[in-house]
Amino acid sequence: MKLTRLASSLLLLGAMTYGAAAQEDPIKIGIPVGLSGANSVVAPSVVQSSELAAEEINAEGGILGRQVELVVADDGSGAQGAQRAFDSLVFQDDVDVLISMETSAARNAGLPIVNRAGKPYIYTSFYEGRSCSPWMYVNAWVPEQQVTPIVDHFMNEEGAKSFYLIGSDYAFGRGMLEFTRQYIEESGGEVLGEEYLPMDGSDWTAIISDLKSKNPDALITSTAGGAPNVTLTKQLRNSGVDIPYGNLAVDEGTAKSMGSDATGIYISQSYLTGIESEENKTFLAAMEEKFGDELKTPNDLSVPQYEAIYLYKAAVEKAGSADPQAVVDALPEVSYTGPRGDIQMNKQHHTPLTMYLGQVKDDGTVEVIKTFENVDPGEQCPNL
Amino acid sequence: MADITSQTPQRSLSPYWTTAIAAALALAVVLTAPLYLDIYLTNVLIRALFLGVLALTVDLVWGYTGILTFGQSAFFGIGAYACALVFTHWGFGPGWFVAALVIGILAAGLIAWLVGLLSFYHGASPLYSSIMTLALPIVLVQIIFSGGRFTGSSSGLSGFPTYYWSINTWFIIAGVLLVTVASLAWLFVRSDFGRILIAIRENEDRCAYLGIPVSAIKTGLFVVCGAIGSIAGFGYAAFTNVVAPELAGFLLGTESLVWVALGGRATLIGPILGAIGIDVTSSYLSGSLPFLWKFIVGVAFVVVIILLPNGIASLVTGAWRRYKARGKDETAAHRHRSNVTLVPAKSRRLEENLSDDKAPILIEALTCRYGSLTVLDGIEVVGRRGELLSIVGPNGAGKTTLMRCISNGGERTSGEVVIAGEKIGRRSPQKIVELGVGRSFQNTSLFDSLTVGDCLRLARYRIDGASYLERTERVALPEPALEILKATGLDRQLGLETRYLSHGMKRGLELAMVLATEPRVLLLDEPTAGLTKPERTAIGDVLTRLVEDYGLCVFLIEHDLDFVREISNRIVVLHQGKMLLDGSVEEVVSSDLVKAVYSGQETETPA
Amino acid sequence: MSALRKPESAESVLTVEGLTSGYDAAPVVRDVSFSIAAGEILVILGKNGMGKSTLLKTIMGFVRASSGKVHLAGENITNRPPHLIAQHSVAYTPQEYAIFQDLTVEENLRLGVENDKLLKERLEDVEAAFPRIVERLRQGAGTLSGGEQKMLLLSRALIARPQIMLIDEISEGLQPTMIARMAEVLQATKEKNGVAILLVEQNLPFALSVADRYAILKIGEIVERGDVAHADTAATLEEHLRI
Amino acid sequence: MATLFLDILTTSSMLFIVAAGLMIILGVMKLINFAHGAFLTVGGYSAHVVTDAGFNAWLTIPAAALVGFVLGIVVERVILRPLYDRPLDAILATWGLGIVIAQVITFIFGRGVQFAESPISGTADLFDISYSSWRLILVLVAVVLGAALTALLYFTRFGLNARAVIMNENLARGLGIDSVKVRALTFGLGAALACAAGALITPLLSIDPNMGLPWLVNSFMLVLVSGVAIPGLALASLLLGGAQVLVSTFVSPIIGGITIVVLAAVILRIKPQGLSRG
Repeated sequence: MKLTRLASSLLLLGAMTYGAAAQEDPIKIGIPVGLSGANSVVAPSVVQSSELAAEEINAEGGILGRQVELVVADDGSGAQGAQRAFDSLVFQDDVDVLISMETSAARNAGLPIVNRAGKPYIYTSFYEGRSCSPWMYVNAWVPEQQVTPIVDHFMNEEGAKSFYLIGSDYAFGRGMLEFTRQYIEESGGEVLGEEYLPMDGSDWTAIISDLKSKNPDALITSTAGGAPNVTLTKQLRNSGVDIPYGNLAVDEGTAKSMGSDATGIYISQSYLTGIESEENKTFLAAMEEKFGDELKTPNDLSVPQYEAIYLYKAAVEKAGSADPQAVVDALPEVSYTGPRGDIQMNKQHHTPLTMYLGQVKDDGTVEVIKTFENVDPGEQCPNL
Repeated sequence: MADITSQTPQRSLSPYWTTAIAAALALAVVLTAPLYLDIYLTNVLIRALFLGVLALTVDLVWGYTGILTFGQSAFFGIGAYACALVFTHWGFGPGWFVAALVIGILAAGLIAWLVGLLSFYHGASPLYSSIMTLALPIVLVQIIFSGGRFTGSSSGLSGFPTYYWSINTWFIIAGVLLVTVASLAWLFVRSDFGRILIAIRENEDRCAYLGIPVSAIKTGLFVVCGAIGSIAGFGYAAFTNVVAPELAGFLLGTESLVWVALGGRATLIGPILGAIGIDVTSSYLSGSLPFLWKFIVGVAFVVVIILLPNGIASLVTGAWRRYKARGKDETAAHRHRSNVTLVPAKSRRLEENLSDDKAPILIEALTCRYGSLTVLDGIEVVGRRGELLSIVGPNGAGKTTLMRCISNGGERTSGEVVIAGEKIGRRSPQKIVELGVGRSFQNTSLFDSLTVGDCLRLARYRIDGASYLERTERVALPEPALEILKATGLDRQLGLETRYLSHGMKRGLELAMVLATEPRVLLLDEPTAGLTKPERTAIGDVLTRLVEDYGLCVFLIEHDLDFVREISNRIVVLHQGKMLLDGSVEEVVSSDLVKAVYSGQETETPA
Repeated sequence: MSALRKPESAESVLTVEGLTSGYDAAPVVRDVSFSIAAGEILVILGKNGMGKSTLLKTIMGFVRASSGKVHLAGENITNRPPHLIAQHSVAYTPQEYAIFQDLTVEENLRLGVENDKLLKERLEDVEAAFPRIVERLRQGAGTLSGGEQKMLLLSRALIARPQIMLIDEISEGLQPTMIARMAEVLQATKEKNGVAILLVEQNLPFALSVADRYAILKIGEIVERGDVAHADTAATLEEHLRI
Repeated sequence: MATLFLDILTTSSMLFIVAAGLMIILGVMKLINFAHGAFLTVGGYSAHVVTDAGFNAWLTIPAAALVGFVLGIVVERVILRPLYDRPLDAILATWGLGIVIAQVITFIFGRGVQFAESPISGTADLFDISYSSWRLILVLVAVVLGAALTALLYFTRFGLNARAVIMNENLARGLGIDSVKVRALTFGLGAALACAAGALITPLLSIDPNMGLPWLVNSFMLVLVSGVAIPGLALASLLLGGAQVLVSTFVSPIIGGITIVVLAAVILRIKPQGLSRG
């Protein structure tokens, strides 16, 4: 059902853009994304925001007079699928640019193909950091940006001195907590425990018991999204853990569906639907109008995707053509003001961002507690 | 191909040539394909070709040998990670390239060997080896996940230096690898050794009793297939420039089973086509229909398992067979062209039998219990050279159990069996065959899809070994085995699959196979059951000759007491697990005690 | 066909006609015909391996008949699944693995009746035949002696109150006193309930003491048959069955 | 110490509950149901549907069992019956069935995580510590389940017939037991237990199309180690579940995650028949 609608809306979009741009070749934007697998939960929202961006750009005459055409491919949220998706986008569809939210495994699998083909690639998902390629830019957050607001808040406002860290045993989980531990210790705090469970693990019993016995002041978790996050949260609540709890993997939508279990959780994001800016309100209204009942709540993955398409537009216009090298050179030079504010990918291919610290309320909504302006991504790719 | 039938002119071509021609054609396709394929399809195909190699190894292990493996992907992953880890952390260049490949092969081989040691032992259930292959990828993936920056954890490793050869070059590399492995596998499964794999799949236990070291062969095969899988994984990683835990995972392992099952087990070509077909179709379809495609594959898999256990390929080969068989009777369709010639073997053991003065078999205080049930109790028998000893007794007396205890060291509870001066201890059946014990079985299920010639060659494995790549044409058999084959007319049916043999011929073949192992002690469990009178007489004559001319010691279980009386030198009567009597034919026949037991008037056994 | 065979009558419980069956391709039972009436005991005699047990298994549907027919109370039951044949009021006691060693005596008996209520009602049948069995209801069947196991076997058939019993070598391995008891029980059952009984035996004295008619099976075929009442049979039979 | 004890007890109970359905099927049918994980998932989604429709959260368990029973009867008829004499193929076919079920669930509910209301949440005080109430309830459920299964197998006619079929199918058939029906009912029961288990663990887990998969391999190992008997399964759950908790607590939760698999492989090498035999 959902799938056929998705497919038909894609077809429709294709037909529209094709009709309007008959005179000149359209600019093709490749979107490899996890329609199936772990990312398939958020992928539809990412596709939607991309569609909105393309529609808006085409309505205003396209990029340098050329229409924009989206080509979506499923990367299966993993390495093997990503190779297929990148191959098909790069070699079969000959896209001009790749803009995508993906898992780290999929990104790593796609990067060699991007490097080989020499195409600009904007990665729009937050990740564990330090992935570098001359062809790749990142407009989402890295640990340096997400973790600091939570830790600062816990230490300064909640008086937390000792922390406990729990994660899924994978690159993102470990990457995040590694930085978190380092930052806590630099700030004079203490880490009482740092434990991981395999990605598909669902029994957190021993870790929770250890946590309870060590009695820390605060807890920060960084699991894989979806199931591990939910099982951990449920089991924590079931065991009566009620210390300040920062969850690095939960987003607004999940928090809402988790119901009472999520209440009180702290989250740190570069985008929350509640941001009070004109750009955000216009964006939300446009999404609402375009998708109506089918709308997937915009989130911290779909909004960077939307902005990335505009950043690409700006870079092409600055470069004066869609030539890959020229565009890549222009990308850090341009900026775009979107729902998240001013975005410019000028820090070693990464982006300084405004971060919001929120807390989940009883009704599942997220209340913004604090705003941290222009948080620096730190040293991500010193060689670039 | 070459061996399916019949009287066509190519029959003079050796399998080498037909395989070489097929391989050359396939190579020609590989070399020219990049010219007319678009770059995307080429790309997709390169990966599919590497996966095709993986599917081939799964087919060898599962399709041919019958070991259901969930973990072949582990070896693929080991090869891939050997490539990525060496190039990322140690260095890159032609030397490192070879080193990484070798490391991958050795690591995969070593792990396959360890898993083989653990899972293939005599008496292991087929399920246990499957469990081991299931545990392997799970543990391996966990190790990769915990490897942190070293293994790249969940994100895997990418962007390591590798040879950025052109797509076409990589296509040719992958294609040549697949064609090479497939050709070798093609020759291998049709070789003498390949027949042994099929024999193991069809009747593992019987193989052990023919002296075939089943466990060692399985482990060896596992090691070789692991090494080949590792090469495929290495190529895959070197080409794609990325490795991720999923390459070693349980899901890829089950996926490869799906390819093989859909393509057709034990066909080699089927699994290759299955792997390439499904992988390429996924590349085209999964973008637009990711869930639907998986659903279709799942449904197709279930349907094929239930309705077409031999895969989609069986539709084609089935039609081909029917076409070939039109106008012929059923057995003719299954009669293979056979080049086998039987030649007499010089049998050292049989000669020894005539000179050796040790008792061929000595049974001391043998007791066998299952739980609280005592099946055999304190059996003492000496079998002498040139003696036919019949074991009689009512059903449930323990006759077959006695045979079992002699031919498998793991069966008895206590006591000892000594074969030609050597204690059997706890030896496995195949080791006891080496000592010179041959055993025939009550049921006649042989190796259904093997021909008579194959079966005979199989029985000679322990003595003559087996060629890995060709099918030898001469099978050397000891004189008495040849006699039986001639007497039963089997020597003219060497190309017929055994399931189409008559009951009498099966009995004859069974006996010939046991004799081919050159035993000094022959254990026969109702060799004449279900035979006609003339057939019984023929078997009786053969047995008499074996004893008189070749000095064998024969233990015979037989219900037909007329028959027993005619051919035995001595009779042992078992009753409720105990020896009631051990004496000459006259003594036993005239014994009131025995009469009483048979007519149910006496149960007290004499102390 | 033998002239001695009774003409088919209304009271014929089991009729077997031209039955051929076997394993692999080789027929073990070849063209066997006979019938048994209610209140009659027929014994099939023969040495081991002559196809006696296979004959019973074919009647019970365990071995497929390649040709011929089996009628039970007028209904064609050839090649029906065994449990349906058993539900036709047939009690079958095989020779080997005939009781459930790991179940209790009572459980073994329960399996002989359709529901547990019937067991209580009919336990007196067992009590009358083999009081020893009723004493040991709670005991594991595997702990019984060989003779007791045979008693249990027959008891299980008795409480089913069948119209026909198919009994495979019940006398095997039993002491003479026990065999005599078995014969009494079978006779009594036949007379009291009008059960038809098909025995398969190699114990000649026992067979002759209990049966009304006999048939001799040799390599799958019935080679001779007759009434036990004709006294001269004993000698001929001995000839066929001697060691 | 008390926490550790409760951790072991509750973890073992969970494993016992989850593996019971698989064991019943393997015991009676000699068949390994690789769709067991998918059945657990179906149970989880049944719970989601029930509470989503506004029914009482306690109803999730019987509802899931009912769904499982019907599903089991259909699957047995359509997929398994042709495969009784090909046990290894049955493993593959049920694995394929698992793939199909997961995809069907994805079609209907999407890939995302779903939620069901818990019958009970929060903690209870025991031995001076506060401990998850639902986990404590699972201990109770496991005990009741073990007793109920024992009663079913040992005190009912169905159980007697099923045991007769396990021990000697031909003899059972000769006594008029319809072994085909026994198998069908058994598979229905096994599937019902699996789905009910799926509903029982949802208060601690997320409901997603693959929720059952990680449990499949562990349950499979437990059942084999148990020697396919109820007391054996209880013992295996305690032993391996306990080992998992101990390793997770004192060594590392990651190694804890593969403890059951590795330990089971070792135990089965030494005692191929499992704990309750030989």
